[in-house]
Amino acid sequence: MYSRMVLSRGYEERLAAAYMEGKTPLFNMANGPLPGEMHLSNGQEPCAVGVCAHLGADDVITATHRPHHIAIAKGVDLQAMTAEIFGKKAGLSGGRGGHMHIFDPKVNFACSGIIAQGMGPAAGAALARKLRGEPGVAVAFIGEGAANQGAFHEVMNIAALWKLPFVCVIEDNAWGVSVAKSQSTAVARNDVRAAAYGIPGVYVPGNDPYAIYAAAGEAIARARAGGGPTLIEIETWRLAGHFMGDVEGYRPAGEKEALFARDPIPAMRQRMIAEKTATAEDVVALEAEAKATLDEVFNFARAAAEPQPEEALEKVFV
Amino acid sequence: MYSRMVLSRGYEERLAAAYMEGKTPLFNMANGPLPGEMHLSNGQEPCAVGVCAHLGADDVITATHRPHHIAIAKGVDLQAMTAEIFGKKAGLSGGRGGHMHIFDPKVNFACSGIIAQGMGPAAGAALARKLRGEPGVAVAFIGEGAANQGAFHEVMNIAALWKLPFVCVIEDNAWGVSVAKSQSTAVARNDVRAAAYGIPGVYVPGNDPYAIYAAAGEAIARARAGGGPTLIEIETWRLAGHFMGDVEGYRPAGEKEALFARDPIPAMRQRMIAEKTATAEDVVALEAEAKATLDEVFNFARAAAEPQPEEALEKVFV
Amino acid sequence: MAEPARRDNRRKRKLTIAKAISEAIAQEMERDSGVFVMGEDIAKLGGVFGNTQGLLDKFGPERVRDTPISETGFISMAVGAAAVGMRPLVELMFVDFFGVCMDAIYNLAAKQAYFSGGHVKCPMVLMTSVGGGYSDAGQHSQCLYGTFAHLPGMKVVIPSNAYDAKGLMTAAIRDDNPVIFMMHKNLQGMGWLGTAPGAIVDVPEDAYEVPLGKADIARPGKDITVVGLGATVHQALDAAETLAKDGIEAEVIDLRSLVPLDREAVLKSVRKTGRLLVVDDDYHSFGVSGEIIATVAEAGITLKSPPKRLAYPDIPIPFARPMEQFALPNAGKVATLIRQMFQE
Amino acid sequence: MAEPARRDNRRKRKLTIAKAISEAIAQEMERDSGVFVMGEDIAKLGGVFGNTQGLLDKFGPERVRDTPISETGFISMAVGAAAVGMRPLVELMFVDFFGVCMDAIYNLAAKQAYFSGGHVKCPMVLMTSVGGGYSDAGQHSQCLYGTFAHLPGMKVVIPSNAYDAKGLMTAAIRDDNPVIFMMHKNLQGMGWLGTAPGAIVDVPEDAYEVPLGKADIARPGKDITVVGLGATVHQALDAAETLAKDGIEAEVIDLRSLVPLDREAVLKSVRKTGRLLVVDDDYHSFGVSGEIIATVAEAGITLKSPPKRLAYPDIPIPFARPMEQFALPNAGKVATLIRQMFQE
Ligand SMILES: Cc1ncc(C[n+]2csc(CCOP(=O)(O)OP(=O)(O)O)c2C)c(N)n1
Ligand SMILES: Cc1ncc(C[n+]2csc(CCOP(=O)(O)OP(=O)(O)O)c2C)c(N)n1
Ligand SMILES: [Mg+2]
Ligand SMILES: [Mg+2]
Repeated sequence: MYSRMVLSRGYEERLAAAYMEGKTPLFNMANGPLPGEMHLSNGQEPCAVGVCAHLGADDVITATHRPHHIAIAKGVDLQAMTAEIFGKKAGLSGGRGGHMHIFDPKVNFACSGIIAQGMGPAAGAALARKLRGEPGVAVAFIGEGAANQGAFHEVMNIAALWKLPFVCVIEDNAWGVSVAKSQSTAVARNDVRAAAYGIPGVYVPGNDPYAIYAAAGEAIARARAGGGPTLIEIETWRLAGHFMGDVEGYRPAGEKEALFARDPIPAMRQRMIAEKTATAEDVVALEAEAKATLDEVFNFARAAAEPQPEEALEKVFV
Repeated sequence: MYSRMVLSRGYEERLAAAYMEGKTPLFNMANGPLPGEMHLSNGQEPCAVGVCAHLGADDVITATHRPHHIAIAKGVDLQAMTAEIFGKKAGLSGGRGGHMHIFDPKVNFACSGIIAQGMGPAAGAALARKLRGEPGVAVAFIGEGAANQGAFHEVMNIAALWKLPFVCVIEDNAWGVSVAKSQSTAVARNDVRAAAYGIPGVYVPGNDPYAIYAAAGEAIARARAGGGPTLIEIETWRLAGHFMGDVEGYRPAGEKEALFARDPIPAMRQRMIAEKTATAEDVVALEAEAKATLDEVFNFARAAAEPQPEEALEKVFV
Repeated sequence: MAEPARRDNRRKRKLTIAKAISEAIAQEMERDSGVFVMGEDIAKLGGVFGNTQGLLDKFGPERVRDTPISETGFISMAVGAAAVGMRPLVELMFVDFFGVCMDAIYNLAAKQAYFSGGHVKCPMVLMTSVGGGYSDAGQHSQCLYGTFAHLPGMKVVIPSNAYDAKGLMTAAIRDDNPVIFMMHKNLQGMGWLGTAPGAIVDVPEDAYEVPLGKADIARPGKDITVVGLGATVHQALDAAETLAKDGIEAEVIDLRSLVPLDREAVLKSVRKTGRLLVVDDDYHSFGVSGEIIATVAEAGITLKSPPKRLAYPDIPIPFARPMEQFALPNAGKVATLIRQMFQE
Repeated sequence: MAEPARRDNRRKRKLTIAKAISEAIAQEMERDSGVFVMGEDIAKLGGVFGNTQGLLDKFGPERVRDTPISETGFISMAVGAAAVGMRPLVELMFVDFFGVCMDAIYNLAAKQAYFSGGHVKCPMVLMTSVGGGYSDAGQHSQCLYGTFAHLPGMKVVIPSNAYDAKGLMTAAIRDDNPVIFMMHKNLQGMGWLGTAPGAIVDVPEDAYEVPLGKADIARPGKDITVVGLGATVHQALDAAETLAKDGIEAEVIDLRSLVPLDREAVLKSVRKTGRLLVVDDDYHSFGVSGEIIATVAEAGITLKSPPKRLAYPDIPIPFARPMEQFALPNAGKVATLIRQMFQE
C-alpha cells in the first residue's frame, strides 16, 4: 500500500509540473503539453490503496474525474495511462480520452467526467459477474458531492435489491469544487444513507490506510460471499485545489496547512517504521523504485508520438 | 373528508363509464370521448383527503399521473378539470393537457406524467414561499415506485438541507404498473429513507383516513413552523388496474377481492356512524349532494365545445 | 449474414412488430447466453408494448429482469455489463422519458468505445416506443428522432414493419455498438392501440439480419421522392396509392435508420425524380426533415420544385383529439402537399 | 424597451461576456425581488465561468444559492418557483451535463405554459457553458445547440459578444418563458481560457434589452452569406477579413438565438448574395447547419453554388490537441471552403 501511495504522489507531482509547462506566466488551460482540466488526488491516496489491496484484475473499478490514485492502486498500465494523459497515440485510448477518461480493460478500470456516472457501470459489471456465475466484485468510487446525484440513489437501490457483489466507496474530501459538504448534504455522514437500501454502511474517519483496508476488506468479502453491497464513506483530504488553477478562495484560512500537517504519506511511513513493518531503508528503497518507475513512465509518455489528426474520426463505432 | 372521498369515487365511476364509450367491443385507447391513458385512483382516496384537509388554496400540491382524488381533495375546479379530461376548450388548459396534466393555479395544483417529476416543482414552490417570507407549504404526492427515481433523492436532500416547508407523501399502493414493491424497492418501507436526509419519516398503515389525517397534520404543522420537510409513506390500495385496459394478470389470485373487502369508503362510513360523527341520514345526504354535483359537472363537460384545431399552436410561448 | 430472400419470396406468416421483436430477442437469447433484458414491466407483463412477451417464461427471471423505475440506474448498469462482454437489451418504456436518463445513453453508452480507443465496447440495444395519435398528450407521444440522431456514437433504428423489425433487431443485438431501437406505437400491433395494416407483414421464422444503415425503397416511382420513417412511411405509401390514380408516381423511401443514414439512397432517388418531400412526425425544426433536405441541397441536385417537408410543428403535443390530429402528418396531407408541388 | 443606440455610439467600457452577464443579472435582481440564482459553485465562487461574480456579496445567500450536485433537483425546483411567480436563474455548469436533468428542462420547464393552457408560466433562465477547443475532452466540450433547439417550448439564446450578452440576458430574465442561455467558453473572457478578442466589446452601464429572435448582421457583404453563432461568428468574421483581400465580400450573420429563429434574416441575405455557408461547432447531422440549409432550400432561392456547411463531425470530442483541432471549425477552414465555393 505504501509504495502505491508514494508512486501516486510522485506521479502527480510530475504531472503537475508538466501541466504548468507553457502555462506561465499566464495560466491558460489550453496551453502546454497537458491541456484541459487537471484534477489531482494528492491526499486521497489512502482510499485508493486501502480498497484496491483487496482487488484482483478481474474485479471492476469505476472512478471519477479525479482518478489517478485509484488507477495506480488498481494497477493500470502506467505508461499507457500517462501517454493518454499526454494525448499520445500510445495512450490507453490513443489520446481520445485524456485524464478524465482512463480505460484499461486489462485490469477492468474505467472513469468518467460526469458526477456519479460510474455508479451504474460498476453495478452492471457486478450484475454481469453474477449472471455468468463468475467470481469478481465491482467497486464504484465517487466523491461526497456525488452522493446527492440521482444516479447514486438509483444504483444503490438496484444493487441492494439484487444483492449484487458491489461496493460504493465515497471519498469524502469535504468539498465539491467550492461547496462544502455541509452546504450540499443534509446529513453529516453518507454512511447513514445505507439505511435507505437496507445494507451495511460504514464510515472511516481519519484518512487512515489501515482502517480503510480493514473496512474495505470486510465489505469486499461480504460482496464476494453473496452478501450484497456495502456503502463506505471515507474521510479524506483534498490537498490540492479542485483542479489545477483553482485559487481556493473558498477554503477557510488555515485549513490547508492543517491538512498538510496530517498528510497520510509521512504518517504511514512513521507508523510502518514505528511498528517495524518496514525499516527506514525499505522506505528509501521503495521511494527510489517509485522514482525510477516514474522516470521511465514520463520519458515514455513525452517521447511518444502524437496521434494523426484524422484518427479523431476512428473508433466512434467499433 | 368523507364527502370528498365519496365525490372522488363517484367522479371516477362516471369517468370510467365515459372512458369505455366507443371502446367496446374492441378496446382501442384512441377511441371514445376520453381517448388516451386513464389512471384511476379508487381506493387511494384516504391519502388525498387526509393530507389536503390541512391545506389551503395557497398551499401547493403536485400530483402524479394518478391525480383525480388529490385534485378533488385540493379543491380543483371540477367543471374545468372534467372539461379538460374530455379535451374541451373550457378545460383548465383548453384541452392541451388532458388527465395527466391538470393545472389549476387558483388552488396551486399541478400534476404530470413523468415519475417523480413533481418533487422539484413542489419543493421549488416551498422555496419561493420561504424566499418571499410568505406562509404556505408544498406537498409532493408520489407513488411508492417513484421513490426509486433519482429526482426523489435529489429533491429530498435539497429540501432537507434548506429546511423547506415541504412534505413528500408516498402513496404506497404496492404496485408500479406490474412490478410489486418488493421487486422494486430494497427496503420494505420508504419512511426509513428519511434517515438519508436527517428528517422525520412516518409510515401510516391501513389506508386509514384518520391516521393519515393525524400524520399529515403533524408534518404540515412542522413545515409551517419552519421545522423542515417530512417524508410520509401511506399504505393504500389500488383497486383498479394500472390504467384502464390493464388486465392485471400480474396480481396474485385473491388480492383484489381482499382489497375490495377493505374498501376505505364503506369503512369510514361505518366508523362515522359508529362513532356518531355522522348519522346515516347525513351520509345519504352527502352522497346525494355528490351525485348532484357530478351530474352538473359531467353535463357541463360533455356539452362543452371542442377546441379549434389551430389552437394547438397557441400557448407554446406566453 | 446476408439479407434473406426478397419480400415476395417469404414464408407466409404475418406477425406484428411486437411479436417479431420478441421472436428476434428470443432467438438471440438462445444463441448467445450473454444476451439479457432489463426494463420496467418487461418480465411478467412482457413489456407495455409487447416487445418481451414470453421471454420470462422461456428464459427465467435472471435474464429477463423487471427493474425499479430507475432508468438512469438500469441503463447505465447495462453499459457496465456490456463493457465486460454481455449483450444487454434495455427498454425505455416511452422515449419521452429520455430526459431522466440521457446521460447514461449519450454520454456513457455512446462514448464508451471512443473514450476507450475502441478497447471497451458497448453492445447494448435500447428499445423504446415513440409517437402519438391516440391522445396520450405531451409526455407520452413524442418521436424525438432528431434528438437521438444528432448525438454521435449510437446507431438509431426505426422499423416500419414486422419484417424489418425482426431483421433489424437481430442485427442490432449482434452489433458491437449501442443501438437505439425506436418502435412507433401506431405500428406496434398491440390490440389496445390501432395499427397501420402495412406494418403487419410476413416474417420468416429463422433468424436473419436486415443491415443497419440501408434505406428501403418501399415503393418505386419516378415523379417525386417521398422520404419517411416509421409511421410516416405508411402515410407516404397511402398517399402514393392515391396519387397514382392522378398519374403521379411517388417513390417512397423508408430510411429504416437515421444513424447510419443512407444519404446515397435519398440522393439517388432525388436525382431520378427531381422532387423531394420529407414526412416526419418528429418536431419540425433542427431534426430529420431539415437534415434530409440539406443533404439534397448540398449535393447540388437541380430540383423541379423546392423541396418540402411535412413535419410535426414545433409545439408540445396536445391532448385533445382535434388539436393533435391537426398537428400530425397523415396520408391526406401528404397527398395534398404533393399535388401542390406539382402545381408550382 | 427598445434596443439602445448603435454599437459605434456606445459609451466606451469594454467588458467580457462573464462581466456583462453578471452585471445584467445584478441589475435585474435589483429591479425585481423575484429574481434569484441557483447553481453549483455560483455563490462563493461566482460561477466556474464567472457569470455570477459578485452576486453573493450584493444579494446574500438567500437569493444566490450554491446547490448540491443535483441538477434535476434544483432545475425542477426553479420551475416550481417560477410557477408561483418567481424569476429564477439556474446554472448548468457545462451543457454536457444536460443528460442528468433534461427531463426537468424539456418536459417540465418547456411545457408548463402549454400544459396549463398558458395559465402557469415558467419565467426561468437556464445558463450553461458550451464549446471546446481547450482539450477538455468529450464530456466537457460539446455545444448541443441542435439538441435544445429541436425541442419546443424553450427559447435558445447564444450570444457572441458582451454587448449582446448583456442585452439578451436582460431580455431573457424579463421574458415569461424559459430561456436556455448558452455561453461559449471561447468567448467568456475567463483569464484561464483563451477568449476571442471580438467578444470583449463596449457595454452600456444601464440595463437594456436585445430582443430574442433577431439575428444580427455582424458584417455586411454582397458575395456570400456566412451564418454562424457564438464562437463561429468570430471565425466567420476573421475569414471574411482575409477574403476581403481577395475581393470576396462575405456577409456574416450572427443568429443570436435559435429559438426563435430569424429565418427571414438568413433568407434576405441569401437572396442578395446567392451563396450560403453555415459554420457551426455543434455536431454536423440533424442540427443547426442542416436546418439553416433546409430553410434556404425550401424557400426556392436559386443559388450560384450549392450551399455548404462546416460543422463539427459526428464524433465525440477527442482530448488530444491535434485531433480536437482537426475536428473543430476555424477561420482558416472557413476561408478555404469559401474560396472553393467560388471555384465551383
Ligand atoms: C453531473 C455533473 N454535474 C456537475 C459536474 C461538475 N463537477 C465536476 S467535479 C465536481 C465536484 C465533485 O465533487 P465530489 O463528488 O465531492 O468529488 P471531488 O471533486 O471532491 O473529488 C463538479 C460539481 C459534473 N462533472 N457532472
Ligand atoms: C420516468 C418515468 N418512467 C416510467 C414511467 C412509466 N410509468 C408510468 S406510471 C408507472 C408506475 C408508477 O408507479 P408508482 O410510482 O408506484 O405510482 P402508481 O402508478 O402506483 O400510482 C410507470 C413505470 C413514467 N411515466 N416516467
Ligand atoms: Mg469531494
Ligand atoms: Mg404504486
